[in-house]
Amino acid sequence: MADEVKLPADAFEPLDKSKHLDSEKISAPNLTFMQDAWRRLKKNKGAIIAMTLLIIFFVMAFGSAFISPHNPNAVNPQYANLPPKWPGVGINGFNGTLVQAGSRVDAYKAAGAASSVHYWLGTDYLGRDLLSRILYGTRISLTVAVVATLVDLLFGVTFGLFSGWKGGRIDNFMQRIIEIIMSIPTLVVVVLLILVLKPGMMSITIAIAFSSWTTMARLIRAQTLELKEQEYVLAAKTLGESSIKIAFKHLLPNLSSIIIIQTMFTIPSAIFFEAFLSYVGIGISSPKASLGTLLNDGQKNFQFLPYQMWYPAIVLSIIMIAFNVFADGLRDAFDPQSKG
Amino acid sequence: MKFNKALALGAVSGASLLLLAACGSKSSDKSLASDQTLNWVETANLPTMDPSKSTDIVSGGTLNNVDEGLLRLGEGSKLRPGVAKSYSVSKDGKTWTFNLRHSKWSNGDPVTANDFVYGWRRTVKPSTASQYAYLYDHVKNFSAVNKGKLAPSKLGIKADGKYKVVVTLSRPQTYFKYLVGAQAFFPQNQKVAEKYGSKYASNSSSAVYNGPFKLTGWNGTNNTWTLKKNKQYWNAKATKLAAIKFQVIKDQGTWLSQYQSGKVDEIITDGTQYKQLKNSKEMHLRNGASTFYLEMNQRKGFFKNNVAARKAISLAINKEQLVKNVLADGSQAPKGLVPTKLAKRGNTDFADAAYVKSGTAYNLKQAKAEWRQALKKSGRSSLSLELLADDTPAGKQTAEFIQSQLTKLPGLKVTTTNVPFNVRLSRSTKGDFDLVIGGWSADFPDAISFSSLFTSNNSYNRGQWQNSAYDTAIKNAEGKDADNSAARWDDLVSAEKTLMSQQGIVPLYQQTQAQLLKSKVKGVQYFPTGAQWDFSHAYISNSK
Amino acid sequence: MESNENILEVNHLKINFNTYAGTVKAIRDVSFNLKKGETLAIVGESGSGKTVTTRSIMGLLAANSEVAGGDIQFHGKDILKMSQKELEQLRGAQIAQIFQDPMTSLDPTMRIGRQIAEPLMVHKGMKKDKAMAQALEMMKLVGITDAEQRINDYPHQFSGGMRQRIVIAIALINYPEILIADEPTTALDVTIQAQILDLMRELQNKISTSIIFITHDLGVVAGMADRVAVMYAGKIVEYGTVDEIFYNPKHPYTWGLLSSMPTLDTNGEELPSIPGTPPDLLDPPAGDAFAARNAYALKIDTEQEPPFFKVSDTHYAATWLLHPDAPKVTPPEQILERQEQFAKMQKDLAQQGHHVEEEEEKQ
Amino acid sequence: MAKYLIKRIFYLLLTLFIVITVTFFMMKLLPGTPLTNQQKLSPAQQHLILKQYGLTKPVWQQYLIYVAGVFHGNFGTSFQFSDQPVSYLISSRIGPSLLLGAQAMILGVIPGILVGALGAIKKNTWVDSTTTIVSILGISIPSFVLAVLLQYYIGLKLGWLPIADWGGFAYTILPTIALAASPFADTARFIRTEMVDVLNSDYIELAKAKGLSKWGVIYHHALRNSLIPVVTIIGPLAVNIMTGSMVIENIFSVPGIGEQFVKSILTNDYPTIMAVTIVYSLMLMVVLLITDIVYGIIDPRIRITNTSK
Amino acid sequence: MEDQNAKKVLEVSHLKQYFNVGKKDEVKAVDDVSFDIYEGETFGLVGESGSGKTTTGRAIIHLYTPTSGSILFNGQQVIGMHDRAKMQQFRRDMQMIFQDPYASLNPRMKVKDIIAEGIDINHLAKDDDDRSQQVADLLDTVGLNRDHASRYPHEFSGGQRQRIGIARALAVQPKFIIADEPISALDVSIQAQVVNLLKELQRKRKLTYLFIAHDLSMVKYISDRIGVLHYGRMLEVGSSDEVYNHPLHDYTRSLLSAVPVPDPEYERTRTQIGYDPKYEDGSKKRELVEISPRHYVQASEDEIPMYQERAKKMGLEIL
Repeated sequence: MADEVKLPADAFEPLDKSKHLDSEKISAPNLTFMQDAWRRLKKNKGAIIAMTLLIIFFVMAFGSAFISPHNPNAVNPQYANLPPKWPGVGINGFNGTLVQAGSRVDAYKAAGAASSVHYWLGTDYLGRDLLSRILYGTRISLTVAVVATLVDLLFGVTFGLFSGWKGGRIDNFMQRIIEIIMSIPTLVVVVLLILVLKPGMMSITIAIAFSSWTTMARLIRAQTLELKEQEYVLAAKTLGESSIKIAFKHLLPNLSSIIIIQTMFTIPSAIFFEAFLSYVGIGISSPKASLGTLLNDGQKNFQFLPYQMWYPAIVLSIIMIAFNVFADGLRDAFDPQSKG
Repeated sequence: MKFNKALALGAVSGASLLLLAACGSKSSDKSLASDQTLNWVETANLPTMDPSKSTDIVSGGTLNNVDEGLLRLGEGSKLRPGVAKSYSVSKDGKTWTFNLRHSKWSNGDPVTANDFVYGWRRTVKPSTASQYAYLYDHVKNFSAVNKGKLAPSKLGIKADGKYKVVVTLSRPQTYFKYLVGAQAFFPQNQKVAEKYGSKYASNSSSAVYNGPFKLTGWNGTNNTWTLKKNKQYWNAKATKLAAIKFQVIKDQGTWLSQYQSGKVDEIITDGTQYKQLKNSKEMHLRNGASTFYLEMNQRKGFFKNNVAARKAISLAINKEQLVKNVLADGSQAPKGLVPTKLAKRGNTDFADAAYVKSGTAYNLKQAKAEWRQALKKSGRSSLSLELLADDTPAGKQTAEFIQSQLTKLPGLKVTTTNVPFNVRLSRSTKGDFDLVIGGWSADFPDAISFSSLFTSNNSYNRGQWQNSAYDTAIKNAEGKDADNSAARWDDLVSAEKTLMSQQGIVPLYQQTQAQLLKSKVKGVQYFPTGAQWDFSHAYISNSK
Repeated sequence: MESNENILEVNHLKINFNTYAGTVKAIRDVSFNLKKGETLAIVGESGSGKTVTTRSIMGLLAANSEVAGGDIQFHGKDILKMSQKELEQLRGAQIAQIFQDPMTSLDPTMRIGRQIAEPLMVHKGMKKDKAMAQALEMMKLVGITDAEQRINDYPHQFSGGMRQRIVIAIALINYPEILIADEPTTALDVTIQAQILDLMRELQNKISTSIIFITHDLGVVAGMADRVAVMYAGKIVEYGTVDEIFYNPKHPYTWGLLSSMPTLDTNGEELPSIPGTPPDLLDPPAGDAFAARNAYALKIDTEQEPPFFKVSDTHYAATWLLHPDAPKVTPPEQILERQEQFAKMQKDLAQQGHHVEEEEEKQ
Repeated sequence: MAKYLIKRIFYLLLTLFIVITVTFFMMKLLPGTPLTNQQKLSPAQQHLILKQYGLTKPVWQQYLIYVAGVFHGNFGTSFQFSDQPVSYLISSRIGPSLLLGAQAMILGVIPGILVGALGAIKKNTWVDSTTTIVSILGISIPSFVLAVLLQYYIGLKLGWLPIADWGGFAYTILPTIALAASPFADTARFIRTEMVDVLNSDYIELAKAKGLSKWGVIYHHALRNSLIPVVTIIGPLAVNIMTGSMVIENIFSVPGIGEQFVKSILTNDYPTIMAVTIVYSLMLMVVLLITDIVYGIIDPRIRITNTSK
Repeated sequence: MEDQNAKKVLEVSHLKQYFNVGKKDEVKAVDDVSFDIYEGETFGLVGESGSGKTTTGRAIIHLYTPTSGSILFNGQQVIGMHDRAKMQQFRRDMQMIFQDPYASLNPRMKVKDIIAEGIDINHLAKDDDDRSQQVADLLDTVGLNRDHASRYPHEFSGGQRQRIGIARALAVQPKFIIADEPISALDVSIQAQVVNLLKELQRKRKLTYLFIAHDLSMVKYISDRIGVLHYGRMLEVGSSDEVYNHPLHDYTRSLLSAVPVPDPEYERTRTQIGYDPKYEDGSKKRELVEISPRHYVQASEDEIPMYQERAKKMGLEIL
């Protein structure tokens, strides 16, 4: 069949061995592990949307310290409990009216507010702008969550690394400690800690960090046990690398994806925890607000002032969803095998 | 012993009788619904039914409906006869004699003078650890008995026969008549109490009742219980309700939903709910005998001997706005420490008589001026204060509001700390605060219940404000003028004026409860002091 | 035992995978056939497309794969066009498979008797008791000692070799026409490997199934295969009978493979080796994919893919070296030795054939 | 097995002891007393009452008395319920909590398994996305918000189910749903991940090669293998439910210990806080122990290693 | 190659490496193994999975602390070596090449940092330029491009990675290399590249190898002497030709008979010799006995004649 093909005369000249045999060439672009993960992450639409949302929320929450429609703590009692009012929007729910004693009334008029007064998301019981409060609350919630997670990360990772690396009796003992802590329900631990430490942002942060580091420590330990048998770690040992350097050069970088993913899961659960504490009554204390305290305040008046619960709830849910979706996306990006 | 003043409870009993007659006439009309069940709500559990140990409003209120003391509060906080048909007080005001009617416990035992003697001794003796025993402090030998230095039998109460109780006081106390209606002074059935020992009154069947109702369905910790009509009660025919079902609801939103769906017949609304529902014809404002106020720590430091500073704080707080826009639950701006409608002399309300405008006024400009002066006096340019308050919704709202108001004073930074009730008490007793929001409820309808708080070295005087004129006035009211009602009135009015003009404290609001009550429910009596609700004359009407 | 009847024909199969990085052309025009009762070995490096080929025969391609062309004829039907239901009836009944890693290919929570009996219950609608009885027979057949006691054991209670026997039992219980063995011994120790290979040969004789044997180990191929197809970078580059491939290879890649493996007799300073690494199938090179590693590459190799050149009726190789215009090249020394042996074998065979004729004549 | 059990129970008791000790001393750091009426009492009277509660003794004595008490089931007397031993308080209130917890566990786990499995089977389709969104919503909405919504719309607006209170199955439905949301979401996510892993495993490949139908493969092999590890998350789910119950019981006026715990936090009722902490920890430890044992029983790999050695 | 007078670089005697000592799941991974390695030679260690060959290698290079026994490297006791300087020298003199080309390189490090790890630890580079130069030279040595230095391991194929691993080991200029199954994870066409490289390096750098593998033909090809491990015990030691051509122990014979050969003719006739582990059942005390010169078999006193008989039959010189 091949014989029919007409071929040029020089087709059968042998190639110069030294030239064409460059088989060590790598054609793929030079990508780091992180770049590669980022490339995979970019393909995951959900994760990218979630990440964008998170960035927006972070920017808005932390940017609101500088630009905010109102001072979140400015009390304006005569404008208390005003519903959302958007300039030029006539739809119920956004026009400053609410149902009072069975009939719809213009709450702004009733409060004697000038027609130029607009609260985009309404006001709370002290007449504070809810939008500013939510931004501010988001900031506090995120701060508590992020700081708690960082503390938990620092402690959990160190604990897990040490336990896994040392192994043997030390590991056994350290695992017992974790088991004991884990057999006390988290909320109870947090409550006890907060009671002892006196309620406040600091103690809530510490309490949340204290109750969540065990998960991180266990994950890191399990992974460390696996990593320390990896041949590149053994190779470093045979070269005489010290344990500390192995931890920083070999273990930590390879634990980073687990740490990042776990962090992404810890942050929302910390936000959630803070919300629970607020409900129980030992959360962030006023005039500081968190999404949890806003929700807790809002749910009391849900029947009459539903917007006071809906908006913080929506913001909280979006943040939670975004963190979860983003974390899922990161996991798939870092660990392509599990995606199948 | 001579009895100079033999009161037959003329006017008082007459009023009650009138009231009873009125009820009776209503009950005979056809509007009585067939189901005489009232559904009531408590926000906390019923912790005990032991009259000696009851300290909270839930048990106090329940006891008041299932038990009865010597006398009983009636409409308008006037006294009605209880187990005592009549009483008399000796000329020196120290010996009180009560004549008991023949009435029965719910188990059929007669209620005798001995039940009172037993109950009172039990409350006072140290092993009971009653927290309300202090109400007995005018009763002879109370202090020694309560400390275990004297036998309980030495307490100034004895039975004179089966149906006469004689009480000896160590010093006169005109308002003792109110105290004997409180639960700490209720009779207790010795047989039953001893039978159950430590389990006495720890559930509905380990106690007996001598009041209009008896308690059923309470296992000691559950969220529901029922008061059923007590057929053994001496005035049982006046009781219309067959049952009052109690339910504990701790969530305000749930409560409203339950009320709207008709599952419960009443709700004490919070601020938002009140604002929405205040025009409802079911809305009733229940004027309370409690005042909330701000105390400033004067043990040392800034507020000590600094009237300007204290005045500045008071003037900077807009109490009207606090009650109207922040609390917005029907509470009123205060006139002073003593709430309105607590005590009256003739037609003059005590609060009006002792009103000092500057003590509760709002004037930010003046406040700033006073504050500058105060700062100058203490040689400071700025100040940071911690405001301690309860972690209840009202506590938080008030604290936040006050914080926002005080921040307007030049150079003042206020941080708030909200803590549980107990913690707030501990810290304020220790003086571990700069500013603290506290409150007081009268135990009985007399101004002294408030006025006695702020004498020097009184342990309830958390701020430790000290004023010798005030101390003298109170001392006179409790001492030399105790039996002279006009002089005593004047003493108390002048004390209150001193307190307000010196701004020893800053009154914030007088608590009012805004209650929605289904219109079919009639005849529920409300008292600002002591037990809040009396159901003995309540009924469910047919008409809407 | 062999016949010329093709029971499976793979024609111009092309399969792509869509990955994050792009489209991987895993199979680039593969054709071969399988005859009844024979063992066809497919040899190649990892990533050469061996496994993908077999998965397409089982109708078990991954979700991100795409058949870009070709067909797979089995009993006159194209497997690639079969419905899910038809495929299910095929699998485990007419075509069965043995997987590489016996440690992971058994359900850890199911008793092994049940796992062996499952295909019977699925395909023959057999009741459990009867199926279990047959499973027990099969366990004995594949050499599991104390089968009666062990039928209710779980996989983790068996060693790797025993597990692979169980996997074989599962595959063979319905006497399939085709058995696909995908590196069935790679994960095993050499002594166990020998046992398993013996078992497979023995069972093939008993139940006369055709085997597609996937491996990268030429030693195993030498012992197992009737015919061999050598794959490189998603293509078959040479195929023929086992003797033709081992003793008269024509493709330089086959040369490289054979000569880079030391035998127990090999000594010397340097092993002949294939330089470099296989191409990236995300972006296969123009022309012959092997050109970059081929010491005998011609200019045309970089421009045009070589077609198959016929060596014998059963032997074809896709290399321009077989083109009549191509320069004659000298294969590596080891290959020359092999070719010598082949020539000798051919001669022997001819003589033997002659001999047989003579004998026939005698009779 | 017996040896293993004894060892585990020993660790359980040790943990319990540590929990008791730590809680006790933490509580001792806190301000507050049983005196709800403290502000009207003189210091002498206060001392008298504290003596009744045994709070005037040195802390180490109080500790020994407490520990001895706990092992006899005596947790002291509640500060709120002056006549009720805390042990009675808990025993009389634990029923509704356990009932709700059990119902929520069932309502969470079973639909969670179904939804999670469905997501894994239909991986990367709209079904998967939908189930993922549903399960993420489940963990994204605080249970007290969900409770308020259920109460308002289903209880009040539609009037289908009781708004609050306790007394019969109908009363348990809304709180159960509110409590089950989070365990449902957790289970669904867990099962999905497990099942995706299982579906990628070699033995599923072999099962397919046997000619089992898609659902046959799932039913006989994938489901069983991905269900076994669910046992390991029962403990965390129980914690979840305990946490949720504190809030849910409050909103629905359920007479359980969660509600009481919140109340005791707000009133500094330390004997109750301590006791509930101990009871919660004990419950969790028992759940963890049982799940470990059950896991050993249902997973043949673990079972054998336990019995053979 | 074999030089009777060559210096013993490594002397392993009665090495025991147990895991989980005293527990129920005690594993005797290496159980009383003794052998010597001479300067410049390649000693092959063969055995099936679980035979303890990797453990032996790791115990020698001090990754594990042996349970008992002695390991002398250049006359120095390695077990329990505490002197920092000596330890560092040991770490430089002895290096290891690992089995899995995917697990043996830290995926988060650039190739140059991987290779330079030993240089950094031992401060072998004067400055950054020197370091880069050394890395480039090493890449050259193992046949990789210099510009590969800034890439990450995942961009390389298995064979290339294995060469990076070799470069890393070479960076500290070792004298002795333990190659732990360095080619078993590689494709056939790549294996030869690596083996050739190892051989070339040995020649150029005068290296001594301990070559661990389960691929008998490759071990045979590369090794001067071979030790056969089974269940943690050394069954036979001898020159590679002798062990392969004249195996004395039943296990060695069985093992060799199982090796598939890429020769169909041979395969058609090959029969596997079964193995009955009666010669290592633990009922007797067995030690390595020199049956013929430098050819040792594990035997008990009473088994020696039997092995001598075998050796005689094979035409070996008997001691």
